[in-house]
Amino acid sequence: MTDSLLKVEIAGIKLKNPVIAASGTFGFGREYSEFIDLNKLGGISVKGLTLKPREGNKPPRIAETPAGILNSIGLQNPGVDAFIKDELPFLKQFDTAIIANIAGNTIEEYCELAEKLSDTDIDAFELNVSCPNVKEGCVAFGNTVEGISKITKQVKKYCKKPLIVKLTPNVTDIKEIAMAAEANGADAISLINTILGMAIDIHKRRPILANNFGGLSGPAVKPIAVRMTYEVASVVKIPVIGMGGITSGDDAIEFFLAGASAVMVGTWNFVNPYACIEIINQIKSYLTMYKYKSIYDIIGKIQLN
Amino acid sequence: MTDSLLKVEIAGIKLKNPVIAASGTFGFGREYSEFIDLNKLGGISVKGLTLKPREGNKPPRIAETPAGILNSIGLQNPGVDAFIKDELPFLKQFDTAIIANIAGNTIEEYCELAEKLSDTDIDAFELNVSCPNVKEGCVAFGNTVEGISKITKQVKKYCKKPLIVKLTPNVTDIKEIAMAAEANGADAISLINTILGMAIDIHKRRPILANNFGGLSGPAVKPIAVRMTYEVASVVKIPVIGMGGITSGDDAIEFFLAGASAVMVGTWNFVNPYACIEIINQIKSYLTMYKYKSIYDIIGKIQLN
Amino acid sequence: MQPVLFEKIVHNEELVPSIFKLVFKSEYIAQNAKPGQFVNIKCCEGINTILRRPISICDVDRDNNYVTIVYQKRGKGTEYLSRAREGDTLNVIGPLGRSFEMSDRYKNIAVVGGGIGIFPLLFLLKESKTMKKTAFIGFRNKENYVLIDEFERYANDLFISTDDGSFGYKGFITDLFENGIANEKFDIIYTCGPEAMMEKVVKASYQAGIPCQVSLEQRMGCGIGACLACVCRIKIISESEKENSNKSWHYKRVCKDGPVFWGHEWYEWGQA
Amino acid sequence: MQPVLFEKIVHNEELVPSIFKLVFKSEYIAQNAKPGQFVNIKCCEGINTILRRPISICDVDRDNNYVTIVYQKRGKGTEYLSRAREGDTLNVIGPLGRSFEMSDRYKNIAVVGGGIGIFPLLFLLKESKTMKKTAFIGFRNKENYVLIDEFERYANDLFISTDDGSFGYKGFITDLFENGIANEKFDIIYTCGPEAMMEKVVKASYQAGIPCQVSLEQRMGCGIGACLACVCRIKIISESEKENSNKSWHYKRVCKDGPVFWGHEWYEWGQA
Ligand SMILES: Cc1cc2nc3c(=O)[nH]c(=O)nc-3n(C[C@H](O)[C@H](O)[C@H](O)COP(=O)(O)OP(=O)(O)OC[C@H]3O[C@@H](n4cnc5c(N)ncnc54)[C@H](O)[C@@H]3O)c2cc1C
Ligand SMILES: Cc1cc2nc3c(=O)[nH]c(=O)nc-3n(C[C@H](O)[C@H](O)[C@H](O)COP(=O)(O)OP(=O)(O)OC[C@H]3O[C@@H](n4cnc5c(N)ncnc54)[C@H](O)[C@@H]3O)c2cc1C
Ligand SMILES: Cc1cc2nc3c(=O)[nH]c(=O)nc-3n(C[C@H](O)[C@H](O)[C@H](O)COP(=O)(O)O)c2cc1C
Ligand SMILES: Cc1cc2nc3c(=O)[nH]c(=O)nc-3n(C[C@H](O)[C@H](O)[C@H](O)COP(=O)(O)O)c2cc1C
Ligand code: FES
Ligand code: FES
Repeated sequence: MTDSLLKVEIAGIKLKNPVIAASGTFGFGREYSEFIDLNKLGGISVKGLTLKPREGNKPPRIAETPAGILNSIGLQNPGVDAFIKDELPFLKQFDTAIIANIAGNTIEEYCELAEKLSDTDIDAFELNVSCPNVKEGCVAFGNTVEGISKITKQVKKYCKKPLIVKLTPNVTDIKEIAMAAEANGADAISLINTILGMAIDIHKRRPILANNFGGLSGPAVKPIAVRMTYEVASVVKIPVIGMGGITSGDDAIEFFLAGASAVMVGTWNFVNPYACIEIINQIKSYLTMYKYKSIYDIIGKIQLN
Repeated sequence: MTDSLLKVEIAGIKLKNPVIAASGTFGFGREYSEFIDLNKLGGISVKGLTLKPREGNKPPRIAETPAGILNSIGLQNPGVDAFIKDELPFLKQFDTAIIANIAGNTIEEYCELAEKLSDTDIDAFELNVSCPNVKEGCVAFGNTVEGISKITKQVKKYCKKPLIVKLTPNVTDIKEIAMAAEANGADAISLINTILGMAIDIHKRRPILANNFGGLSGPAVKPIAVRMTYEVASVVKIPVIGMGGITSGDDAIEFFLAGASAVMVGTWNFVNPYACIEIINQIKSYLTMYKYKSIYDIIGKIQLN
Repeated sequence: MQPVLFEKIVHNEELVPSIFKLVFKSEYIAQNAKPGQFVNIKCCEGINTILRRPISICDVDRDNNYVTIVYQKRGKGTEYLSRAREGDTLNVIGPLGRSFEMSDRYKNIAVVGGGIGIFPLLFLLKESKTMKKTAFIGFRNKENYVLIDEFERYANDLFISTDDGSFGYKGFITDLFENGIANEKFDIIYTCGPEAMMEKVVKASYQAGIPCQVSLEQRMGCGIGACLACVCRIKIISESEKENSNKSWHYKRVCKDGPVFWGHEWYEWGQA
Repeated sequence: MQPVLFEKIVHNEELVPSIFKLVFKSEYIAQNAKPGQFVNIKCCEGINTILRRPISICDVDRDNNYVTIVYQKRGKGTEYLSRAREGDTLNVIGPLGRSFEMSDRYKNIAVVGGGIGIFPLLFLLKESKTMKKTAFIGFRNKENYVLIDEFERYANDLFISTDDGSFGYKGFITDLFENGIANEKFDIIYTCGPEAMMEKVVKASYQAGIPCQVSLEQRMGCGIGACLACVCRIKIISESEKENSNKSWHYKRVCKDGPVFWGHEWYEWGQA
């Protein structure tokens, strides 16, 4: 049952609604399929994939902070081949867009990932150049204009599907990074990934996370994410997917008004497995209450003071 | 009644305890003197001072976000002359360190401020090169190595009191900014100032703040602030004053372990006017509980995993 | 020293949908409160909401040390407050702010209030010792109207309007007030409510040459005057100040310099 | 589909200082729970704490659909939970995780628990249909010890230790257990508690050639297997898996693959 009110198109991918489960918080959909009907989602961005299987970081990998969480999973995943063989067929049973979030240590690895996945049934790529939890590569590509330009340009060559570039918020000027991604072939931008943080156990006098540092997500980051979404949407022409701290339809509407064409929901899935579904319904209520005919009627429609 | 347990020295200034009221949240002390005994504070960093009086930004100037607030005061203040004439004599009645937080549109203005204040009774300067709420100058000096180097070097020439440089968190690499400040004469570093954010009224479809953007502070930012405090303390030799989201002695201890020699408390004063006093007592209890002889026993004593 | 108080809630009741009356026991506030002042309440413990919420003092019982506030459930803070129960503790600071100017000179007073603006005016009517008190109070509709009995008790003349005419006069309360001011020589007018309403009241009072006080609202940080979050534009009136400034107005703090200001100080009537 | 449940709290009581017993009514959980599984609770509404807290199921009453958990007040989440009152709603997901392996093959079973680790073992003892059940439970001191009557009811043999000797044996419960295992041929050992304790239990069982299951703890994100936050190292045992990997262990999720694991899978006994 699709509903034209909520339909959006991002870089040529038609979504039945603009709510996508954020990478790393939704696994490969299996676990949440026991709680909700995945057919109802606009899309699913899968756990970050690497060329080879990765064990990830030592536990503990998560800490709670005021209105947020720090995570340092470190890209544990079964590797792209296992994904294609074991996980993608499961996901493709559902009528929802599948976004392959990819991460590597070198540009070559990203390219190889793009090549391998291009001939599968995925709907789009999400270039994760912003994961703060791995030592090599990754975030290093994402926080300079040169880095993002080079990797976007190279990887784009291997992508037969739309390329979404996911930005890190750990930068001085996110606008220039976004423009560099756009200029080098990105079909869409998603943001924000997590913000680097630290939490200390004052009794053990050690960081809570075994990895010492972790990425902050959840409600705490929302005002930063909304600001960055606004900044990026106001300088690029390609669609922007906003995320960071979304817990409700009202939160999502802030991102649409700021210029996002779709949103991703991460941390709040942990708190409420129904989060995505409830958010879809709440967005619908808002649009209906104000008699809008389409989600496009609010995208970027913020009026500055 | 001083207590050697809590005594610290920052850039030659002796503080009876390491808890300082953060700039902009404590005015010039008058209002809070009706709630607490200012003699009990380690210090007070006064509202950001400019050469000429400033009216600041349009209201509304504050918005609540998850576990945080956005503010866009825009440096409303009576100007440095009025401060010296009307406010400093009041503050100097109390036995607590007085830190003059200064902000300008040009380096010359900063220098002039430093010159004027050098011959007064203030105990130190805090160079505010990180206020996200004013259009001109200010933050622009704070987010590049060149900017921070130049302003620190110039202003330092006019300072007859210790110079604390306050850093903005809105940068890709805070370590290089801190090292540049140190290399150019900063006697101490304080951090973090607020993080640029935005909150949208989804019914009016406008930003809540008249200024559209504001600076995020409060508990939400704590993990980011602790991380940056750790990063900076691990690369500079000068003392670091940590702040961002401190609401309790436990929060403060995180900053000490991360390497801060003192802390500042901002937003939480609004919630609890007794905040600074309670935090001082809680730090004392912690030190006593673990039989530490001095706050120095925990400064920077985090053990990484 | 001004205390941060932890007081016992005696009563918390929904008067009409989404309007609540909360009574708490507080010797300090009851003995010190003046009409027009407010209290600043931490609506929940922890960080679910952090800033305190300013609410006007609506009534005090000095014999029993009861303080009454009436508030509308709007966002997160007031929603939490609405769930407080008898016996719970209220974390509150007050009384705060500048009160209405009440003087024996004012023999014939009028209050003009709309919506949630009526609550501080009730306290003023009760405290005022004069014998001629007229109240103009406006509501959206019959379902919204509250504290009518109390207004009847403390006002000698009471005029009520509703936007939809479901009770009293149909239309704006300012219509009734403009009528009133034409027929009656008030010594002072006090007004609190929506800005558009207060603007009309200030204009009409000004034209009639009657002093007028307004009570303003603004989003607050500290609530005690330290953070400069809650400002509004106020005309520079004193000659000495005019000389020192090239501006016709400056920002004043609603929490400390207000919430009550003189109508003619309220720059351009409304905040542009 | 697995539901997110909003259930009524029937009882919440402090048994001994900082240890609480909470009973809630839940048909779904009562009918589906198996020993060793846990529930994941949102301890307060809003954002004061956000992540759910995992707590083992301690008892179920399938006739009345009551579920009992026993928890220690430690940090913010359990502090909120401790203030829940009868009639309040509990936002809970469960039962979750892999349960203890219970089979008719195991005629003579033993449980070894310490501190808050004893609660899931009580449920196991109650559910187990065998006639020979031995329980070893250790406490810090007399003030900590709880649910002794229940353990006496469901175990045929009960051994208790306290660190300070204020009740029962003075010393570690593993001393009593090592003694027990020397005299008695158990078919299986189940253990839950501090890692150091479990390590000793696993070693002793291993040496005695008795299979042993451990119940692990880890900080969790989702609690349902999606986020990979809660992992622990587990030995690679199957030959086919060994071939495909050059490592001797891999990370497994405590919330989904556990919390119960075989002792010999638990990499190097303890998490290095
Ligand atoms: C001096 C003064 C007296 C007041 N007296 C009353 C009264 O007697 N009865 C009553 O019902 N209301 C009164 N208000 C308005 C009341 O403060 C707001 O309705 C309340 O703060 C809303 O909080 P919330 O958490 O429900 O809403 P939210 O929208 O969730 O609040 C978010 C933030 O915005 C602030 N805010 C939102 N609306 C207002 C507003 N209108 N004015 C100031 N800050 C606001 C809140 O304080 C909070 O910081 C008064 C306001 C002021 C300034
Ligand atoms: C499978 C499982 C079963 C458990 N069963 C019980 C039980 O029956 N009774 C009982 O008292 N406790 C049990 N625990 C421990 C319980 O989950 C923690 O004590 C609780 O989460 C602490 O929350 P807090 O908010 O009080 O502490 P805080 O320290 O404020 O919690 C902060 C964060 O750390 C996590 N955390 C802190 N300590 C632990 C811990 N030991 N294990 C896992 N996460 C932790 C919290 O869940 C939260 O996300 C169990 C843990 C697990 C993993
Ligand atoms: C546990 C966890 C794991 C994550 N893993 C990934 C990942 O593999 N790839 C990625 O691009 N982002 C990852 N993220 C970031 C999220 O996709 C999202 O950008 C971020 O959490 C902000 O959204 P939120 O506040 O709604 O959680 C992860 C986040 C969390 C909390
Ligand atoms: C209302 C407000 C006004 C502020 N004004 C200033 C200022 O004038 N100068 C300055 O250096 N920092 C200013 N700050 C930043 C604080 O000093 C502090 O760096 C920041 O709020 C983080 O600390 P907190 O989370 O404890 O509030 C202001 C903060 C707030 C909330
Ligand atoms: S709210 Fe801080 S000055 Fe008024
Ligand atoms: S907590 Fe998410 S996988 Fe276990």
